[in-house]
Amino acid sequence: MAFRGRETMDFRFTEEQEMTAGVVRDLLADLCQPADLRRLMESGDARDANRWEKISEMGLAGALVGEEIGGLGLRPVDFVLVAEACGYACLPEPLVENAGIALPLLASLTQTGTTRFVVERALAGEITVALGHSANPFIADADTAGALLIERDSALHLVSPGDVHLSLQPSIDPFRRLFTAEGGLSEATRVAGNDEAAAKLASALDRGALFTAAQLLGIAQRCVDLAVAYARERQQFGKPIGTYQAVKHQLATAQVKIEFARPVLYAAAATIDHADRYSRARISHAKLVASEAADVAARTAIQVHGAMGYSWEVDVHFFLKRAIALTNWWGGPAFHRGRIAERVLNGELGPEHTFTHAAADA
Amino acid sequence: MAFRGRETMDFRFTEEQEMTAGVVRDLLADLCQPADLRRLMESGDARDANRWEKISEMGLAGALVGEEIGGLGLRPVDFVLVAEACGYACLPEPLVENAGIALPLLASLTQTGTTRFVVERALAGEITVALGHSANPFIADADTAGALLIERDSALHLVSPGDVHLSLQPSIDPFRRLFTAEGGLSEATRVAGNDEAAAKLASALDRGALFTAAQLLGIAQRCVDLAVAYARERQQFGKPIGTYQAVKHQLATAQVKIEFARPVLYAAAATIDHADRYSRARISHAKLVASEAADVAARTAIQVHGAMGYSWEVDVHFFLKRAIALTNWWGGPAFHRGRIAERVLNGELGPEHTFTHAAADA
Amino acid sequence: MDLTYSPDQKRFRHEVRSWMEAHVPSLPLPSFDASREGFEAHREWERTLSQGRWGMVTWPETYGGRGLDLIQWLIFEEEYYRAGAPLRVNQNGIFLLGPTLMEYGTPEQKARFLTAMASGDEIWAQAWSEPQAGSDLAAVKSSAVRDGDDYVLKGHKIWSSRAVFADWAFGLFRTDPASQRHKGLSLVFFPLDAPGVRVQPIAQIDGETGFAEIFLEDVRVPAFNRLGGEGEGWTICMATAGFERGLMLRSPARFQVAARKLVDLYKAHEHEVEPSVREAVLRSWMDTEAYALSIYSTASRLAAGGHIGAEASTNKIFWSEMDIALHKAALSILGARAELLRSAPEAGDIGRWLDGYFFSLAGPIYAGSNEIQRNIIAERMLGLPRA
Amino acid sequence: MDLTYSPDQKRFRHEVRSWMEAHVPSLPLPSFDASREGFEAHREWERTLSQGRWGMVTWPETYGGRGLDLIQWLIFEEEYYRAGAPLRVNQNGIFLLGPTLMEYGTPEQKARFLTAMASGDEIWAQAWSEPQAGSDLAAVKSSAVRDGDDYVLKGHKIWSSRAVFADWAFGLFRTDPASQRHKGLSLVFFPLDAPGVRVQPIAQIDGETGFAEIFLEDVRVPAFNRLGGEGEGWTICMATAGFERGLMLRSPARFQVAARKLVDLYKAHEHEVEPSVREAVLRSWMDTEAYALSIYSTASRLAAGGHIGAEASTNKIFWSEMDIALHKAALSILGARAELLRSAPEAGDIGRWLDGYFFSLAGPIYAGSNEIQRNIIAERMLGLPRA
Repeated sequence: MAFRGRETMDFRFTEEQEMTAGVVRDLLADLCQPADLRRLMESGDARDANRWEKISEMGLAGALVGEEIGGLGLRPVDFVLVAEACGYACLPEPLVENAGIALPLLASLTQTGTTRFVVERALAGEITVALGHSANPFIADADTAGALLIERDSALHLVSPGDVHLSLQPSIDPFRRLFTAEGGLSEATRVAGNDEAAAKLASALDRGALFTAAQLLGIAQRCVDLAVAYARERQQFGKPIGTYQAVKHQLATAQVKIEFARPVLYAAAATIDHADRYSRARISHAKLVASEAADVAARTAIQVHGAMGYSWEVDVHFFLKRAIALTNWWGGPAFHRGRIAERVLNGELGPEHTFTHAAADA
Repeated sequence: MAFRGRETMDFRFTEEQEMTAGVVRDLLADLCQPADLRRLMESGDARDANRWEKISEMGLAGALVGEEIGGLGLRPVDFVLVAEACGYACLPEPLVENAGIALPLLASLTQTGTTRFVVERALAGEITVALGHSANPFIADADTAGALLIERDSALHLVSPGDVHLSLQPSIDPFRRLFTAEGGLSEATRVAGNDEAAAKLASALDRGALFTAAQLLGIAQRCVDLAVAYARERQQFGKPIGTYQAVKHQLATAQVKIEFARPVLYAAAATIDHADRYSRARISHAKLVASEAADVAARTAIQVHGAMGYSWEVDVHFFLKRAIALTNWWGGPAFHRGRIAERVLNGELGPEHTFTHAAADA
Repeated sequence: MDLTYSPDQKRFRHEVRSWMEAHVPSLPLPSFDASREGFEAHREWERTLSQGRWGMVTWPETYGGRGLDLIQWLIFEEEYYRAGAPLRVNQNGIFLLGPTLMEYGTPEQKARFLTAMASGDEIWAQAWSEPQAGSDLAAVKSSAVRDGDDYVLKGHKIWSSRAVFADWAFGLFRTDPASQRHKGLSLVFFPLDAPGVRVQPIAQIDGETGFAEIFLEDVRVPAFNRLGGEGEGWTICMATAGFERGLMLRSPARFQVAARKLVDLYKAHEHEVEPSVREAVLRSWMDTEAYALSIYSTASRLAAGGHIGAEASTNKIFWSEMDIALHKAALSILGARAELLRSAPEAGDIGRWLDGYFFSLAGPIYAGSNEIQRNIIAERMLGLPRA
Repeated sequence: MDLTYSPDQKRFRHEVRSWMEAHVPSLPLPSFDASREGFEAHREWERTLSQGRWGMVTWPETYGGRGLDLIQWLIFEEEYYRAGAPLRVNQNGIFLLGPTLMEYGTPEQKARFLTAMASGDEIWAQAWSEPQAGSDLAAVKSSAVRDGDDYVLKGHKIWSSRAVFADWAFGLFRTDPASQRHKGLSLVFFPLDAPGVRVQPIAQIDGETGFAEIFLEDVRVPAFNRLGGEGEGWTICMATAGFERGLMLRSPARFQVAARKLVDLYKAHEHEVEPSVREAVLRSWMDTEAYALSIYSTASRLAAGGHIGAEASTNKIFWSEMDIALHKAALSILGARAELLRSAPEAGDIGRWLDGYFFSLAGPIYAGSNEIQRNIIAERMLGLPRA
């Protein structure tokens, strides 16, 4: 039931796509405000049980899983706005990593009894699947996952978290639960050999980079929004600091970065399935510029907040930390610039090739 | 008679150094204003005869030539403010190239009848010497020179401009007269073999980079000064544009660049004679940051002048063009960054090594 | 969201491509700003375009257009720049004034002016700025005094692009002498050869002309030459500025071609330059792509009935800064040759990068300085308070 | 211009080096902002310094100093940072208040406060900001009402560094209740354990405290604690700000050590990172050197009787931006490990770069935001008109 486009060059999201994202946005606006983040942090819990239940009830776990095995059969372009909303909210729970990346990978493998069982439970929202992909040195949310899907020597293994040794690798972002895993993998845990795994791991990397870019863009916009709200209220020298050109121009500069990362992100989402040098470069482009937009926006927000930006008492720091973490998640700048170089130095260039892809007849 | 310092760590210029530069500054303020540049350009002449005569009368031609052969025996640090003043004025005539670089090179060679004759005439201000150094693809002011000192296969040759074939290579800077030279060199024209030439060519390159950096710094300050003068007068929306924070902050940013290029330049001038990796890196550092300061200042000045900056009618364009040309003269950014890398990756680092040099016992 | 051209769009692209291949002059035309000869060669090209009905493809057929949508316009532009076709000497007319005329003109005005514009018979200059009114356009002092069925124009315009050789100009004039700031202004057209008009070229940093000052002394034009109502000039002018900054004036294809040339230049000198230059080159490619995608996005939205808003300002900032960075990257590859004129024997493949760099420096200034654009973004898009 | 140390200066360097080698703790002390224990360990270090008469080498011997000049101070700082000696917990006292006391204090005040400051017996917090007075310091509302020989302090201070554990604080108070803006303010000292003082730590982005809010309710201090005349607080405070931004607070050696560590980090990972990282690393080295040279230049000028002017503002902008860039370069080398806490098993050689980065982000904000500094440069150094 993938949301279909309009069958001609059209850069707008469909109403269905907008609606799905709108529902997630509304839910997170209700349940994932900075006060909620603070509460979770103080509780020491990994997840906000109530919020995660509400998210699970939306049935998004199977968003990108094929309809033939119980998913919604959506495409990445149908999910990109959801990922952006997760970034905007600084969501602690692994909606993007689970539904956007790990689960569709697991579901895409040749199914066995074990994999089918795990996929079914995950689709039902009973468990999450955490992914150990070679693009990342750590596995996020491994401890709360019901199953770990781990790449080792280019093959894929499916194990229970209890069967491997997990070491917590604490992140500056209080909501990122990173682990390294040792042991527990064997011939018996292997669910895909090298031949099958290669293309599917590559595809997971593309989704990972794409949806991480989306989250970074959401973070960037949130930082600008927080700073704008503050600049309208905070008075210095007898007027709101938002009246000063220095503040205006810094925020305008950050917004320009966002405005020109956004269409790249959406184009990357719309063309990811081509899985060629053109689509990969677009994804990498999106990841790079979304990271940069988040960096500039977060630092600008800190600066606009003045001393306050340096404290726990304002909310910017949550977004600054997430931005730092995601910049290197699913490939850092060097990796993605390398993919762009490959496309620029070896691919077709020029205005007629904006939408070129390997299979295109244009 | 080199102007002596105060025999202890002291970053100030001596009174003699300030005075020499002051005289040059005053002369150029009188005779080398933009109106004078326009007049020279319209005349089509290579030099302003009156100005050049006044400059020659100051006796600066032999500034860096040893006293034993009739020069003033000054050190580069005594000349750096003069070079800065030449940049500030956008001086068309080759005071820096002749007195600062070419002539001291020629005078430093083992003297023969020919070289002595040329040096004497040059010291008397009758001719200039133009230098063809492998660091530059062109020879500046070759057509108006009385003699050409040309590096070829690591040896040095002295020839008359009439004995080689000169091809004009027109520059965007109307006052830069660049040439390539062909033919005319032979065993008979050689005035220094490879062994003698190597160190002296290296030393000329250091002086070239140093004094070019000085000119770039002068250019940068002039651009800021021109823009400030304009911003105080020009009205938009009912007040001088200099009252707007956007204009203020751009100019402040340019001035900060200048302020932190200046001490590097002066330190480079003071330590050039060490001729080691430390002094070379300092010179290269000065060249890089002076280029950047000139670039930022010139572009800021264009922006502050609004549409006017784009026209011949305001003066900024003279400085913009000179900055573009000098950025690559006596080594471009890649060359100089390479020398800095050599020092940073292989030399001593840390706060106790700010003034370290190979011969230091500190 | 569907980023695949429809079969019709593909057919259209091939149609444009074939026509361009058959008609684009094989040698570059001489500059339209440097000589009358170059200007007339470009006028000839406008006529050729017009004969193929390619003068302005989005205009209705009545005025010489094809009534195409913005996506087709983008495809047209891509093929136009891909073919290396000449710059549009009539861009002030077709991109700036044209859309405004279409919206605010009377049927008689449209018939009179649009057709001649599309055909290349009348080339237009803009006359926005005045010596004391640059980014602050509301400070114009030039006046248009009503006298029967005519206006009598008086004043001094500056930075008028194309005015040296063009046929007509449009500009703001104060029709109410007692008015202040943006009240009491009207948009009026005048022929550049009318009695009382004196055009004075302004020499530019790159040595070419292109811009001019216009001195108007009792220039008499019929009231028919006023676009929109008396005193409505400011509103109309703001709409025009929207078009200018927003979409039409800087089509992405132009920058994408520049980025392709930059990549070629980089490949030819890859081993002589610093590794960081590679990043600058990739950045320029990324930026031109982002700009193209952004314009496609806007075009899709406009096609569905949307309006262009503060994104006109984000576009202006983005392309002007991108254009400078792109040219700086090229100059850094050229190194010591960057300062040479193209006539230099050693110029080699220096191309027009230095000219382009000087031109790019004007980008953040004209069509509303980037300082003004940042104010607009902060106030209208982000909702920050006015000072 | 002579950039060679004199024999005396070299001897002095060796003297400092020997002493540091003998006294600097071999293990880093725990943070003075994170715990009372760390704070007291640093106080102990201040006492050790003081016993060696290294507490504040530029102060007169009467107050525990050595009466040395600024070049010697720079040499001392170089050796101090070279040795990896602890950060100065009393920097608010010795670098900010100390020089001001020296200039404006009565002999009795100097005797009372300077000696205890140099000895480490009294550690100082600053209390500049208030909730509604950040960069706009003249907006302070806290009051000091004269009552006989005392002042009674009331108000709310914020962003007071060291206030959590320190002994004393200094701040601006409105001594004339009818006054506006920077008139009617006085600089007053108060003990942080005085009745009516409540100190509330502010949690920072890096999880440490360090800053605090101070609530003052009818805190009674003798008039002796007022520095300078009543109502002269603003003038004196501006002088202090000059010292803070100008020279003392951020000695170049600190950044040069950071640059050296950055180069080491780069060398260890040279083959894993993008070529452009090399440029960022070289840039950081260049900037820290430029900063050091600039301070030497200023020190030479001051030694010859000059005064520090708007260059205090250029320094502030330069070091704060350099500090951010330096830490960003380090994070880019660390890549995916950059987000780890040092306690992570995989942390490896990540060091304190992330902490340092967060700290660097405060640089453009405190001690007068960089926006304010740019205004100062534009108006006082370049002579642009005030708005």
